[in-house]
Amino acid sequence: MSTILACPECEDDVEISPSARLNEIIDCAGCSTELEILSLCPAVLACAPEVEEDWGE
Amino acid sequence: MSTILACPECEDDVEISPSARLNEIIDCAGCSTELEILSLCPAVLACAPEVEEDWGE
Amino acid sequence: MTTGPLTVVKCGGNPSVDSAGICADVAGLVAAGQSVLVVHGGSGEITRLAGKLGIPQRTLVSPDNVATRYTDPATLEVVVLALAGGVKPKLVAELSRLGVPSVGLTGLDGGMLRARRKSVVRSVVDGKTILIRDNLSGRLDEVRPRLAETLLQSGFVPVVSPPAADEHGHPVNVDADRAAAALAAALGADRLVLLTGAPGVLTDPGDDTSVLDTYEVPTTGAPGRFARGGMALKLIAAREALAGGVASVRIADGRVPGPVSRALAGSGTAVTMSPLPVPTADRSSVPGN
Amino acid sequence: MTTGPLTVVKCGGNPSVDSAGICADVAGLVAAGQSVLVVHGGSGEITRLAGKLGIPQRTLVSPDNVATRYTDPATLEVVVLALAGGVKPKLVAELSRLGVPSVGLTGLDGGMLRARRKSVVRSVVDGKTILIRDNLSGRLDEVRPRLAETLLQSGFVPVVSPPAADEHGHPVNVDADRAAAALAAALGADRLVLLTGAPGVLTDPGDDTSVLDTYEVPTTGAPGRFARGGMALKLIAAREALAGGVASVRIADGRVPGPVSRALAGSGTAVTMSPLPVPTADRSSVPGN
Ligand SMILES: [Zn+2]
Ligand SMILES: [Zn+2]
Repeated sequence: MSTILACPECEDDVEISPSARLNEIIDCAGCSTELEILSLCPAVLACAPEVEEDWGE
Repeated sequence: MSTILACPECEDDVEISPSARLNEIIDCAGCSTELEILSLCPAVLACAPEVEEDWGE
Repeated sequence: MTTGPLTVVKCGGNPSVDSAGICADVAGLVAAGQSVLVVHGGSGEITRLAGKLGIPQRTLVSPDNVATRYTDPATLEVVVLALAGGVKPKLVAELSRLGVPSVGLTGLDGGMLRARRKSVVRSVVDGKTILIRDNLSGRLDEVRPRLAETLLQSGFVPVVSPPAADEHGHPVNVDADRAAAALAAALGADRLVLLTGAPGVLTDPGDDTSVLDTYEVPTTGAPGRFARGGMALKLIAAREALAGGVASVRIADGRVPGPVSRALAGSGTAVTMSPLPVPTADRSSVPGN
Repeated sequence: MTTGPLTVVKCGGNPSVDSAGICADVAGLVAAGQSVLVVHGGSGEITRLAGKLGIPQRTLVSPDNVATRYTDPATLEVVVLALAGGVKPKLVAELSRLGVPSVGLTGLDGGMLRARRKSVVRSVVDGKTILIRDNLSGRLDEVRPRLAETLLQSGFVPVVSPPAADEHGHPVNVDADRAAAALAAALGADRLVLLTGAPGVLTDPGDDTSVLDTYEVPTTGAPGRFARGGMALKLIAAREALAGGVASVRIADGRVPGPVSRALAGSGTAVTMSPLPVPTADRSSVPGN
């Protein structure tokens, strides 16, 4: 069964599927913010940290 | 049963015991030369190489 | 003591690369009065040692499909053991037997290679993007060339590998090709030779005869359409060296006899950079001195 | 760059020896304008790594009851891995974090330590004396100090360990205490501090309070009646340093806070040599330069 949480950015519903993994990145459909699953049980979402884009590392 | 070989230095009898080990050093009773057991079966004796005496190594 | 040109040679961790041939070529250059600095990796030895020690090796695949070694703390220990304790002493001993006074170094020595640890990286696992926080690898952001300069001036051949030191002085893995490029730039090297397990940049990765004589990398962004897998990293390293002022950068075959002399004689691919008047981000990230 | 006195510090492979404290003391000496060269062993790390790699460790016991590590080819590989890839990078990183520019080296680097491999050694096994021919250890017979001098003059702290190179350029294990003594003599060091897991030379090995303030070694032969086990090796090393012109040689506790500064302040045992007018064999075996 999926879990529904509120997006910490826009408070839209965000669905966390049963196959979700710890530290997985999912996009909020409402605001396009990248969210990280910080905990699975209970499910906790937070805005994902920015990751430096670096070609070739 | 022990094996008897001739000392390569003085030709005296040298006894090789059944518990002898490969590369073991034995002294010839006749000439005091240090002999090395180069092979056990067949038993082969040769004068042992000089080994540098070195305190502390 | 030497006044000739300085060549930086990167030899890979690919077991098929001929390290005896590389050492013999280095000896020839040194005998001719030239200066050489060798940079090495050691992926084969790292994998072998990790296997013997029972430490599982995992690969991180970035969302843009670049694969790198997952360097958790146990793996970093193996990386340092294999590079500093395995590959490097063998290269130094081989050079020494050829009469070349060489000195094995890691980026920790003399604070030579400084990196910023990437505290978070993204990896794609089973189609999901996951954040990884214990990856002990970083991006080189400073070269302190004084140690290498001191040794080169005294006639020694430095033999350098990762790790680098992070901002807290702790070891982190860095890409050895890019370390070679950064050292070449910081030391004002005349030539950089990146040896690899292919004849150069190929238009068809399955066809060794498709090697390009020259390859022009764009000044920024992805290194172009023939840059697949590890070759993308080498082309980025090549670009960083060119941006840092190294006049000649070649990617050449490390598996052939005399790999360095062949490369310097013109085999492999000469990498050039499309001209751009403004300084690039790469230039500012690797200071010249 | 430094003009102060040169101290050679040997820290053992004994895990109880406080390497953080040693590094802090080295940093203090360097900050005071002095020169330091560190020599290290790593028996604990060698044993740990050999165990993880499943390589059995054996001991050779000479007919006169001196125990040494049986260094067969697999063990030599572990020795180099552990020293060059394990212990040394940790010391270099720690010194670096303390602001000391240091450089990790083995005896292979710059051809610094040359040894004659003992092609045959005697070992007592089950009461029988056996000849062992695959033991890759040797006796130091030459120090080429140019690399260490170059680094010291440029303000770097060399961090040195075995192996040495044999007459064919192949790595061989050597005793690290004697390597420290030979380096101290060849570099014209002012002081040699041999740190160990005891407060100094003890008259009763079970009683740490039985430490001697001074100990006079005879110029030749066995080092005397309080020289048991590893202490005999240290006293021979101390004698070689004294014979090579090192003015002050101390054997001191490596397990205490500030072990180097304590030793230099007079703790532990000062080793002297009974005077003899003729040059000793030890002096000729370790050339000063
Ligand atoms: Zn949202
Ligand atoms: Zn006889």
